[in-house]
Amino acid sequence: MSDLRHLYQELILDHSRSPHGFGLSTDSPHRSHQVNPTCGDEIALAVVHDGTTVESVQWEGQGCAISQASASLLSTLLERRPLADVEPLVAEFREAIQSRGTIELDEERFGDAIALNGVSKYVARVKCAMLAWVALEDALDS
Amino acid sequence: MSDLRHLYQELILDHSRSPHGFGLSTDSPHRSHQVNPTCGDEIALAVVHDGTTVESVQWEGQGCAISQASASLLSTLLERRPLADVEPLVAEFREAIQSRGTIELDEERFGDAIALNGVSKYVARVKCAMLAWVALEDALDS
Amino acid sequence: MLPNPAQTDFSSDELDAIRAQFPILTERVNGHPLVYLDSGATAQRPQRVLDAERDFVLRRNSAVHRGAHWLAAEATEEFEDARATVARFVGARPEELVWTSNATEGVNLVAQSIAEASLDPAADPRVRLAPGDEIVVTELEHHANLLPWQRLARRTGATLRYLPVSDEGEVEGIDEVIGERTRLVAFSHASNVLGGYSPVERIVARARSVGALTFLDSCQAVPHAPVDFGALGVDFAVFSGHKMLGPTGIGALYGRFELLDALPPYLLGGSMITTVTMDGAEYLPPPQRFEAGTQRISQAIALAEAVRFLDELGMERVAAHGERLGARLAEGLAGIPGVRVLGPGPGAPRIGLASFVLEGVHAHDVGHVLDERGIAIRVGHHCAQPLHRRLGIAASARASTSVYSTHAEIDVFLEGVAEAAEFFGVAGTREVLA
Amino acid sequence: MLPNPAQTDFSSDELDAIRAQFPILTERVNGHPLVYLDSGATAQRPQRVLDAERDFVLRRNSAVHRGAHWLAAEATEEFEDARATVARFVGARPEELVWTSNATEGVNLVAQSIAEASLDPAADPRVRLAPGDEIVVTELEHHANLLPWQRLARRTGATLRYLPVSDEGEVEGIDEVIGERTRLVAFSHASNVLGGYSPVERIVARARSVGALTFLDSCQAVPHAPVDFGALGVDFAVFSGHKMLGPTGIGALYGRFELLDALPPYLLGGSMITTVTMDGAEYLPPPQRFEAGTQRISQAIALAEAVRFLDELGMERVAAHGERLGARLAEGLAGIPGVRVLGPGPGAPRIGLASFVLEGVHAHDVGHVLDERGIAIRVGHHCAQPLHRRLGIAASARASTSVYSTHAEIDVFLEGVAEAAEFFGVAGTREVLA
Ligand SMILES: Cc1ncc(COP(=O)(O)O)c(C=O)c1O
Ligand SMILES: Cc1ncc(COP(=O)(O)O)c(C=O)c1O
Ligand code: FES
Ligand code: FES
Repeated sequence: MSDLRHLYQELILDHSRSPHGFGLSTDSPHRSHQVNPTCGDEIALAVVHDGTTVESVQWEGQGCAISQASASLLSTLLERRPLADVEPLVAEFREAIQSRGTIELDEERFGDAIALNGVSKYVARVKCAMLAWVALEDALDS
Repeated sequence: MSDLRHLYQELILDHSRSPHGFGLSTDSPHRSHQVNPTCGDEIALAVVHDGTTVESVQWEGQGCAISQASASLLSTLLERRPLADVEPLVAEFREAIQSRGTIELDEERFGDAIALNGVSKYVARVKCAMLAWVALEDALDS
Repeated sequence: MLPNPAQTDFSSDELDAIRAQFPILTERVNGHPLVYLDSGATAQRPQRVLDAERDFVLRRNSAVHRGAHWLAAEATEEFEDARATVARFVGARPEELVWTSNATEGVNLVAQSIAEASLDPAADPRVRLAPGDEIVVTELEHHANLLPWQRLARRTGATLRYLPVSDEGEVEGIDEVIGERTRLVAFSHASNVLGGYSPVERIVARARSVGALTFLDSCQAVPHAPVDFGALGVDFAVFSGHKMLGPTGIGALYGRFELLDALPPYLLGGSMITTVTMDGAEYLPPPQRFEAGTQRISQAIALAEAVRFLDELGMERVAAHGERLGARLAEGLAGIPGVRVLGPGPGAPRIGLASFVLEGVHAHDVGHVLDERGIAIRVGHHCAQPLHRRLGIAASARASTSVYSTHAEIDVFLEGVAEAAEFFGVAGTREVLA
Repeated sequence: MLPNPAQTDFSSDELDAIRAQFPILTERVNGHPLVYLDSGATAQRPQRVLDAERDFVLRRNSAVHRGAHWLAAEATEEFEDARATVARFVGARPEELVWTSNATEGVNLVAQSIAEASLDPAADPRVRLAPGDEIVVTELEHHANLLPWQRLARRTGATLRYLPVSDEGEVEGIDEVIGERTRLVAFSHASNVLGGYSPVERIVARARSVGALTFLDSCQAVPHAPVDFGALGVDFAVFSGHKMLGPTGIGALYGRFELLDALPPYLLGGSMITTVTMDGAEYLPPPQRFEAGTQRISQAIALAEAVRFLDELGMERVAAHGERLGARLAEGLAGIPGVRVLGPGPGAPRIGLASFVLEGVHAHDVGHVLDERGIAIRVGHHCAQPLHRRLGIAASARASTSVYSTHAEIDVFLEGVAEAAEFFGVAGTREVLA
């Protein structure tokens, strides 16, 4: 069970049950809708920012605990973060999650989101963890 | 070489080189055009009959020695034969040729055409030998 | 070949002998013995099926229907024998069985050919559709038996309608939806999500009474029960090799000969023509008309061996085995708090397959916990999104069996589900903190 | 992987080692050792390719891209690794390689998808055809690379034109026929009848200069020479597994990614969608968009092993071996009285394949005589009727080699042809007695 506990840490389960940033109330034009093709789960996400600083990341959707926790942790992580930080953070996140357990997220930069470290060992879960982050990238492009 | 000689008897080679009934001069409506799908070879065949007796079977086409000899032998065999004989003859011929060497053509009924007996051992040549006979069947149906 | 009237399940000795054909079943996953309960997605291939294919390839491999040499004649004969063997297994004549890559291609083949025929005023009216005509599917179809019909409707102007399913997954509305305008009814023989059978006789009877063609997706029935398309009276049917102990890369389309013969060709290329010019071509009769290019020859031979294996086991007994496993699955799951079992209720026949939802927990998370203990199940929408939407769920978890599955494996699986329920603390409701 | 710059043929020890991989080569036919010279139709499959497939099936077999469990993850990885291996072998990126059943399906896939796109005003203009547009093929095409384009022309109102071939089988008229209206040029990389190469660079350059797409039928090149589609600059290409020591039932379509991405889906079904409702669907990007239903998984893994085998032999050396065999074939045949060799004259490069006509004797009769001595060749039109008509013949006989073919086998074959000539008394003219 230790691998399982490592993946489904209390923090992950908590975030998935009581997600942060859940609910789309903004009319920010920076939004995206993404579907995970392997499971059909979806997310709708919007970024509120003033061009310099992210105010909030709001989202709605359904999916597995990993995808929900990841969206929630992303929302927590980016709140009031400089907009310029986002791109490198997404890149680092992607690299770590796709690393098959060889790269860990940096606690200084990712805070609680390092709870997602367990995902990178499970190829089948990478898309779950990435779903919100892909939506975030796409939202900022739009 | 004995199997080969059995298949390509002098009679077969002679008929293939100097085919009987070759050349379509009749305007008989009893005609058919058939293609052997495995090789693309073709035959056009017409039956001249008065409702009781076959006067002649005329044909044109190209193909292997077996197909040409078979058409030629068929033409020889049916000349001035009662029309009612044709259907059973075709049926017997088909049965023997498809028999994989287990059934021989009856010399009394088939005359020189028994030279085609060697074909039935070669699955790949059955269609060659049958081509004219299938055209004949079709021509009488039309 | 003869069905065993006793319809008894396999004895444990018999099961051991069966399992010995499948070395993969002795693999270990995360330190646990593999419990493979994903046979509905793809079944494992017995050694003897691999042996038959290998034997052919190493002794008789050759192009078929094209070669004049000895090897080609031998290969052609084995290839056509394979067709006859598989055809007999499903109550078809050999010339009524067209090889395809999988069931999906079989559905597309018929839909495309009907689309093509619909453009041709000279085509057989039975296989032509026009605006005003209706195609009927059910709400529980696999995407493979839905999307091609959607496209056919778009192309021809026909309307796609569907038979709704009840909360228990029963197909409803047969007499209401199938009517005078219905030209084709496409439906599943057994559902790959619910495990229950469709009312094939009733649908076929209704379709016939209005002059509509029937198309049966028999992917989940052919591997699990004796099937006779001729006796069922369907016009077309499809199934896949890899779900019935055969190889991937091969499946088959059954069609009543006169209907196949009324269809224009599908893929164009070698081995399906008589004459070709730079302007056009003439085509061979079925089944060759639909088999363009070099065929999946060794796979056909392997599939025939799979069919012989199933025949030796006896499809009646295979069905009995599956039904018993299915019942144990459904009952066991129903006994776990927080679990909702989809499909037929207790007592109703089901193949050895059951899908379920664990309240408040996503199917993928359930699957993950089981996977850690070596239990392989399928999670997601199982290529049946409309059915999931109908049942008000995004995803489900599915355990599915085959001839090599055991009651003991079902028990390990049920324990795993119970543990997953505990692990996630089932019925934890989401508090939304925006 | 590195090409051997010396381009030396295989030594006889190396050939022995290669042949040991193919037990079928020790078969006897009519008391003679089998001389298999029909590799252009289908090549034999080495033991290690069968072993790789077997190993996968018995250890890791599972559905791919759908399963969440360990086995599915392993199988998906091996399957995608296989794609990457085969893609690299032909100078493609993995996402540019779509699995098909065979080359024939690859041609049909592109032709159908263009037909579909042509109906949709919103589709990418590069993949839409309309009346006035021209599709160009050559007169030497295999039916697989002709009929689908004929149908595409019929469907879209485009005109099909062709590049004529000379008496020696050279493709001509490139600058005249390919012009401003040309939208697509489909042509063979190497001819399956003549054995010579098409002027790929010139055709691609001309097509580019007029803004036309290029589609390469590389069935007879990929098994025989180093091929790099990226470097050739073609837009699409197809090849078949069974002609390159891989299994039947699998082939591949290469397409430049942006063009594949511009094409609508081909077969519809599972594993190629993101969302499905009862009314429609959204599709995945390539290559998945074109891979509906359960894929030929173990066959992909086997094909990758065939590619590794070829890579280890070195494609430069494979090419050198084939060229030498081809030259010996062509020269030897030309030395037999009454024989007309088709295709490139002496000195011009050819793959290890030669077709010929024995004057006054039908190819099937020649083939029959050879078959009696265990020599397997192909006779007929080789799915290239228009080319045969162009050359004024109904059929030809073809000997074709692969990596396991030997010079000694060519000699046995040449003796056989000489004997057939004697047997039939060549140049016996037909006297017509009506
Ligand atoms: C040049 C060429 N194109 C296409 C094909 C068709 O290949 P397949 O039958 O594997 O689809 C062949 C082989 O028959 C060929 O030689
Ligand atoms: C009911 C049903 N129909 C169709 C299919 C599609 O089969 P395949 O992927 O082999 O084409 C499946 C399996 O995935 C199925 O279960
Ligand atoms: S299973 Fe769908 S996002 Fe994780
Ligand atoms: S080879 Fe064509 S008819 Fe015999």
